[in-house]
Amino acid sequence: MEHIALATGFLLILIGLYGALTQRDILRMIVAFTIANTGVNLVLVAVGYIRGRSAPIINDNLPAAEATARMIDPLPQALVLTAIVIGVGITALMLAYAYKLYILRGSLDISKIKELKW
Amino acid sequence: MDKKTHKDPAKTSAELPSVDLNPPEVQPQKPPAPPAERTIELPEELRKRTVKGPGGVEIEVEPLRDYYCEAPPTVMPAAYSKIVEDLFNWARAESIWILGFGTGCGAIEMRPLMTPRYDAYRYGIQWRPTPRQANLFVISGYLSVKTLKRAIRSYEQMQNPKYVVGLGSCTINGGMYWDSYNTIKRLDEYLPVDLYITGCMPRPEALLAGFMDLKRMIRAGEAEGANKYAEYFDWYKANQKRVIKDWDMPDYSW
Amino acid sequence: MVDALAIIYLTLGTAFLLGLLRDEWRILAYGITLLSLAMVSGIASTWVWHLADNPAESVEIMTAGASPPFAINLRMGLAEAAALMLATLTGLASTIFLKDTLLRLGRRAMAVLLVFIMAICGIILTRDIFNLFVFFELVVIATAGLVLLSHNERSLGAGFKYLMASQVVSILLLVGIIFNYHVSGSLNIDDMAGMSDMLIQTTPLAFFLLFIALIVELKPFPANGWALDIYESAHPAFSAILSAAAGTASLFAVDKVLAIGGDSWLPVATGIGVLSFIGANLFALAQTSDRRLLGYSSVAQIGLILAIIGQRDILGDSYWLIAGGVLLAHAVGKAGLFWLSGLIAERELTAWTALRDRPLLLFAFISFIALLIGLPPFPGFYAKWELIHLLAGADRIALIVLILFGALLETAYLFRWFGLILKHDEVAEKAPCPIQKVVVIYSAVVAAWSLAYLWGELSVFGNLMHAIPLLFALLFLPLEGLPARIKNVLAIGGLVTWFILQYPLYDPLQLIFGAIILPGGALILLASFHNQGRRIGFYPAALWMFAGLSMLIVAEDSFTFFAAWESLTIGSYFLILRGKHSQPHAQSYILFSLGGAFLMLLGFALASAGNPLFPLESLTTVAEDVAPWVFILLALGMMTKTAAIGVHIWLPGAHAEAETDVSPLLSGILLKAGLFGLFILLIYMGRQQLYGIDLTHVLLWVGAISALLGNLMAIYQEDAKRLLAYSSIAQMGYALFGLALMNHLGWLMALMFVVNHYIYKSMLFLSVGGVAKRTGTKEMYRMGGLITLMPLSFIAVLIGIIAVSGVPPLSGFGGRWIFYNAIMSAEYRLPMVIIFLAGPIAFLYLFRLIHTIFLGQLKDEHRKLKEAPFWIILPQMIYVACLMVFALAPGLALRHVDAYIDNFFPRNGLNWEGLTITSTYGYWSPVSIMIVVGVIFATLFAWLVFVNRRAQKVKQFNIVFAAERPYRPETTHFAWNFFAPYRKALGFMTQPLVTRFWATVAESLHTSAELFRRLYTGDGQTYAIQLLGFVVAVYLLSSGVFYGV
Amino acid sequence: MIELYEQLKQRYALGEISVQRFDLVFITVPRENLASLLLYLRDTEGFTHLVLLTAVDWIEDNKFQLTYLINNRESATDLGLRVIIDRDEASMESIHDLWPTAATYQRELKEMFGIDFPGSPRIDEDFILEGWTEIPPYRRDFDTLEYSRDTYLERPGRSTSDPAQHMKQLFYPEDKD
Amino acid sequence: MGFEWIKIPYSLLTLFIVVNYGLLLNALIAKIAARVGRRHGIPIWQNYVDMIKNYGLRTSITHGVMFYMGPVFRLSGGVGLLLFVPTIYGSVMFSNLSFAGDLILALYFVFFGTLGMALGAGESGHPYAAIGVSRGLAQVTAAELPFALAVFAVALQYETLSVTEIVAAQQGSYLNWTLFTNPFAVAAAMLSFLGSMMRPPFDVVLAPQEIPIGPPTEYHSSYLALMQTNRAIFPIAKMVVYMNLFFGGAVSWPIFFVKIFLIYMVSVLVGVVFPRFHVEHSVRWFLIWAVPLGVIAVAIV
Repeated sequence: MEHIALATGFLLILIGLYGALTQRDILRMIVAFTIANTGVNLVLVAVGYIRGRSAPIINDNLPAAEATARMIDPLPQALVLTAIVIGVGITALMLAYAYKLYILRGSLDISKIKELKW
Repeated sequence: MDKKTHKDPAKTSAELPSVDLNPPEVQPQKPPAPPAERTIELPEELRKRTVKGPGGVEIEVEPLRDYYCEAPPTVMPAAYSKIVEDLFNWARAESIWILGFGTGCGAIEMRPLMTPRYDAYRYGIQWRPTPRQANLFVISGYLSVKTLKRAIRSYEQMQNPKYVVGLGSCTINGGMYWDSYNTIKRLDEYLPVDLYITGCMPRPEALLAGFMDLKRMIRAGEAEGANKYAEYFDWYKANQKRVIKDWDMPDYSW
Repeated sequence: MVDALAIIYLTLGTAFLLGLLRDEWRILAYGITLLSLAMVSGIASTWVWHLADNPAESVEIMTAGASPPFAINLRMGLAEAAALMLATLTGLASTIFLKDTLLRLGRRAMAVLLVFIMAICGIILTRDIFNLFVFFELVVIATAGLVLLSHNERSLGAGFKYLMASQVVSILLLVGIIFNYHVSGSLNIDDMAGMSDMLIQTTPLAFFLLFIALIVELKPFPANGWALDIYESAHPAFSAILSAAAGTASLFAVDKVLAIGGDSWLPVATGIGVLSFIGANLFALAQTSDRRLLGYSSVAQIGLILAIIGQRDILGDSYWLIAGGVLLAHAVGKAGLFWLSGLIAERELTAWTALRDRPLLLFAFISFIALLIGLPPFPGFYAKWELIHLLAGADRIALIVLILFGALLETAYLFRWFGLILKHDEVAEKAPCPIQKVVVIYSAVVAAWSLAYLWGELSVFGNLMHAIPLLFALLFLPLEGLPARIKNVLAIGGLVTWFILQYPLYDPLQLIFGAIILPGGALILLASFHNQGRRIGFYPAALWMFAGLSMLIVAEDSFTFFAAWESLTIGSYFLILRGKHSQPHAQSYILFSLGGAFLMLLGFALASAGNPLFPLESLTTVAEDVAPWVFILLALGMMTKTAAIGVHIWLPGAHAEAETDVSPLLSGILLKAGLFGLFILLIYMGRQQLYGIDLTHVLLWVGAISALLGNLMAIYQEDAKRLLAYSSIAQMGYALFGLALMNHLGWLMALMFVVNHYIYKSMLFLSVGGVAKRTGTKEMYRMGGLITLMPLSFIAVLIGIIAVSGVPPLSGFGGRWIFYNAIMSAEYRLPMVIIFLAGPIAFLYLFRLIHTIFLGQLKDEHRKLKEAPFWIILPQMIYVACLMVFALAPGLALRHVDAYIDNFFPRNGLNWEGLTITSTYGYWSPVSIMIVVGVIFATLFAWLVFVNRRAQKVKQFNIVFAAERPYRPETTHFAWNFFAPYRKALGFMTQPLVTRFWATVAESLHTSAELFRRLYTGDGQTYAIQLLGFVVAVYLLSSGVFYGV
Repeated sequence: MIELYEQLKQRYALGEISVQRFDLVFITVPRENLASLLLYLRDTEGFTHLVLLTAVDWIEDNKFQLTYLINNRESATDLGLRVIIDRDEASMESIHDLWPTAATYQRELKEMFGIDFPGSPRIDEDFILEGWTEIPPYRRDFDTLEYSRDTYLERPGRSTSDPAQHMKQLFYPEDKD
Repeated sequence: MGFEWIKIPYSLLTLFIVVNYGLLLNALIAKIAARVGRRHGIPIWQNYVDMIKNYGLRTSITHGVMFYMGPVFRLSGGVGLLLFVPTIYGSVMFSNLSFAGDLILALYFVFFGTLGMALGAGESGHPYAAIGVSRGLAQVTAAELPFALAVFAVALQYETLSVTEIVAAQQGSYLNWTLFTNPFAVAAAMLSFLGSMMRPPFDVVLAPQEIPIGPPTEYHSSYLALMQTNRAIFPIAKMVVYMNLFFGGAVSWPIFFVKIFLIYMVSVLVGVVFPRFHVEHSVRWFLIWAVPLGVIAVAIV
């Protein structure tokens, strides 16, 4: 059951990569990359899931004492937080690049940016 | 076969009327040469030119002065003692080296000399290709002005003592070309001649007879043409330049 | 000691502090950035200083009060400290370099730069893989930001491609991390390393993803199109940091992570590393843009270090010395070159001619190139030496060959680049030198030379910087300002005093070579007095060569021998390069010499079976199966130096195009280095068998054929110096033949040739050089008739050709006499036929040399020539005296050498009593022959002169020219195609087969580079696809490692 | 040959014909169409061989006459084309392009007669005479005997005698008939 | 090798005998060649006369100091070659200045004369002289190889580098001449002998018709006299070496005269019959025919 999340995560990654590598338009590529990122984040979280345990929020119905027995592994979720933030940073940077390239080149076609080669 | 050739119908040169071979002491006044239609100037490669050497230095090149030695010939005295001079004269007589330069129609007569029938080797006579090593210069027949220029150059490149033999009447007084516009008439005006061999062109036997006389003259020490050339050098040179109008070589080409 | 974390929070803190400043206070912001970077690099240096004393204890830094599985920990060992110091110092230097750009762009750029440096330090320190991921992402973001520093719009495209590639990498990395965590339960590298074999059994794929992500960060060869675009378009200062600091950090990360994977993954790393090293170097051959070439070069160097990391299992404790040496050399060299490219306006390699009249910057360029290639005394040299030896110990020959081939490619394009700078015809205008940029470059040079000194200290072979000859050569660098004549006096003094100092230590063999190299070299240097001006670059190069030569002959162990060999090669390369059209020939010279040197390196490595410290004497006790291969490799290496046939094509060009006083140095002295090497080889290794063929017989054939073909080719040369160069090939062939006879007299003949060849070849080269200086041309048919104008040169050439041709009275005949006695007792006779033919042929070109230059017709433009300059004539006259003395009393030089050879070949030596020399077959007294011939000659000459005392002195046209007048001197001087009939008869033997062979080899490399570099199409998506393809390919290829283990 | 002459007459303006032998005919041709006639004869009529090119000096009527003798190998017939050109400032078009050997003839004519053939190869070089300063020697107004007497020095006392008389007097001195 | 002063008059005596024999021999050979052409031929003493005449010529020119070197090098080469090799075996008087290592000296002394002649011809500035020298050198080097191989084979066979010992080894019957013990070496040597004697098959160097007598074009009077003395000595000296090495040396002067005459006749007979080779033909001819013989000689010794 818990493999569904993992599988969808991987599926999203593959879709993202496929989209990034086939679309000519830069914005579409950025969207594809964000899909891949969300896929990765989903995988991160899915890995930490243990069947039959609750979310790692210590409150009244999950006291600290038996927390380690009843909650899922909290660490991947912590990692996901930083991963998401970094994903946002990079996507913002890519959008800025797309904007600048559009001003400079007037087109968003990736195959037009080929002056640096060999 | 005895050395003396059989009686030859043509008189031997000795009985010819004695012809004065030596240049007169006093130089007769020559009629001035006719005015020339066009003047001949030096060929391009002999003109004075300035050349840029390596490092940009300017070099003044005057070919006739820089490429050629301009010293006039000097009279070479005989060896100090008579015995030595006789020995050398004997050797010079016994080994006469002819310069291989056929100037006229007589050259064809000189070739059989080296063939079995006449075999001049017996008398120590042989051909030398370069004037440096030759002693005898045979002017065989008519001498046009063009060939005279080359003959002078070859003669001057031979070493003292050297002898000149003229064949046929063309070298004596122009022969049948007496009225030709480009053949000289009298050889001894231009080169000191030791011996004339008559015959319009003397056959090899006559040549051999002539050479025997030449040997006798050399042994007697009378064949001093080279010294005579050196002594009267200006006289000879004046005559030559009178006839050769495009003179483009040093006076004496060593 | 300040806590290592200070480095992180200081830089991060200042980055945020800058945010608070007002935008106009840019100078203040720049000051603060510089201050923080200075403090950080200070901390790193104190750590290095502290850990250097007691390297054992590396410090663990806990964060958040908990031990690793629950918190991130960082480690500060000596390696980390060194890497940190490198990163921070490069950052500081680049920021200084970027002063105007940063002031233009304001404080945000400074903040990004600080974050970039902090991230790099983070990667080095952290032991937690997720933390590693975070720092990598920070590097990505900072790079994408800093790429835009350069005002080149193409950097936009490059930046975007970089971001795309880093997206793919971050996906791989994250998935890898999480699955590794899932299995091992911890994010800490040390914990995971603890359970590495369990990890590999269960989920090898997880580790693979982690590993391959980090590998791609290193920009490995097939998948690094995006990286090269960054290098090409980014600001050079930024590229410097990227290549030096970021490269180091990624390599560090890979090294840490590999601990998890265990030793089974090392071959994969080596494989990728070597592939990158060779592939990138090959592509660099076809590059014309300088920064793209530097990009390829840095990718290649990082690949090499990756390969070294991959070999750390066998490198043992000297791993850090080797990896560190190559890494630091790469970092400083690459950073220096990037900063230098910051000064050049255009991007083509030819634009670098702007450096030509900036000697200091040129010296910087040379130091960086030497640093990259690993020439002595730089750290790369020690590292490469140890690496090759340890690899040979572990019997990984294929890897050695690949590494050496890659290194040769690297020398090819780097030295071609240097040759372009010095010799390209149109010169770009002088490079501008803003003070802050130049200061940075000179600091890199200082760093380079201090690294050289440091690695000298660390290496077990003794520090090359302590060698007095090398120091003497370096002393001339600061003295470049002095006029050439003073430096010449200093050089000659140095050589002679060094010879006097070394004299007692020499054994007879070394004495012969020492006498030729040191006093002989001083004698040739006399000719250098004729140049005015300062002759920048001549004296350091010349004395570096002499240092190499003098160290070569006293070398005890293989390391000093090899170090001396490479330094004399370098010195002579710079000497050859001074000639006007000598660039292509200098290039082929350095390639052949370094190729030969690498073969020798391989030979020594095989011989020593892995132990870097290898005394030459133990060459005799090399293992049986490997001995013939060692012999071949060493012999080949040395024969490249004596230009035996097959590897001779560099010599004619190099000797002909060199300067007047450099040609004798090369031909007279440098060729003897190869001969000395062969002497040592044959002394220790003696006869070797390989598949039943006696290798000394092969040497016999090679010697004989080079003698014959050298002479034959010399006949048809129109250029005087080329003629002498080919003649040197032939004479060296003779000496090699004598050596390979392997009997007493053969060696004596070879030694006599060494002395003879030095004397007459230097004399001939000097006189021809003097004539060429006066007439302005080296073409023989343009000269003629110079005997009256240059009598002294004529006498020198006359004595020279009599000596070379072996005609009785002079010493050449001595050589032939010993040669005859030698072959009497030799048992293998067939090559002698070729030597007999080669003997008289030498006579032809010698006469051609003297006739076409001195006799015959004098040309118009040479009528006012003066004699050659005094300083060129003086050495020649000394040589004439030496030849006479050596002809009369060969015993002086050869007597005790003869005794010395006795202990190798006891029988049939020569004995020397008084003036006669007797061998088993006959005796020969040079003095009596000289007297008899002299008396006959003198009487005849006197008699002829007396008889012709009244001879008429005539001039040049008084010749019997068939009663005609010669046209012009040029048309009457017979010199062009002098031996036309001989060419008709034996011309077919001089087909340039060898030249064509080497040309095709070079051509094929260039065309393959030209063809395959089309791989980088420039399209970002193709790069991403290539990256993924690379990942899949590595996965498939390394599957053997997965399931094989 | 006559029918050839008739045939040529229609095509070219020809002068009068003089038949010397059945196989040797001379035709006077105006100067302008000489070249075309020669070309026609050479290429179509088979007169492939230029035997000689010579000149005759008609000093009386101040004319030079150039004779081009060409030969037809198959029919073994010779045809001479005569061209009359003015004597002073004599010059004629060069035919070295038809027959290269003509250049040598033309050089000789230039040196010996002073007839100029502009464009002919090496026309101004000395051909036989070197350093010749007089008027071209073959011209009839040049007196060779008088020139040779002036230039070349003679040996005094030269007497010419009829060879027959001389030999008779030599061998049979006695009979003085 | 103590230097006895008595050797000098002895060697001068040998020199005198050889010079006279040379002049007469050359004249005799010329007479024989003439008789082949049914000519009477030059008188026997003609060479003397020519020499005296050339010596007696009054003028001479000089192109420079090297011009003198030509004939002087040439003659001292010829005299040296003669004096360093023993002429008569067994007699102290006529063993000249020979010493144990003189075989190699003989091999290389040939070049001494050639080098000098080349330098003198070069100084004369004449293009034909230079062409002659280039032809001569090309031909001599090709001819030198078989001779060197033959000499090496002989040296190997008798294990010595001294000519006297080689001659000693060949005494006794004529069967133990090198001719019979190592025929290949002799064959190779004789072929190279043809090459070095400037006789018709290989006389393109002095070809009178093509380039007037090649190198000595500019030489005359006393220079030529020196060269003529050399033309008398040098062939004899070369043939002395051949005789000693291959034909058992000479025990007395009559044997010496006969053997030298016969060796000389070899090149004369070949010369009279064959037309002249170009230089490349002769170089190829030597390498194809003479060198294999030499190689076999070295191989089988």
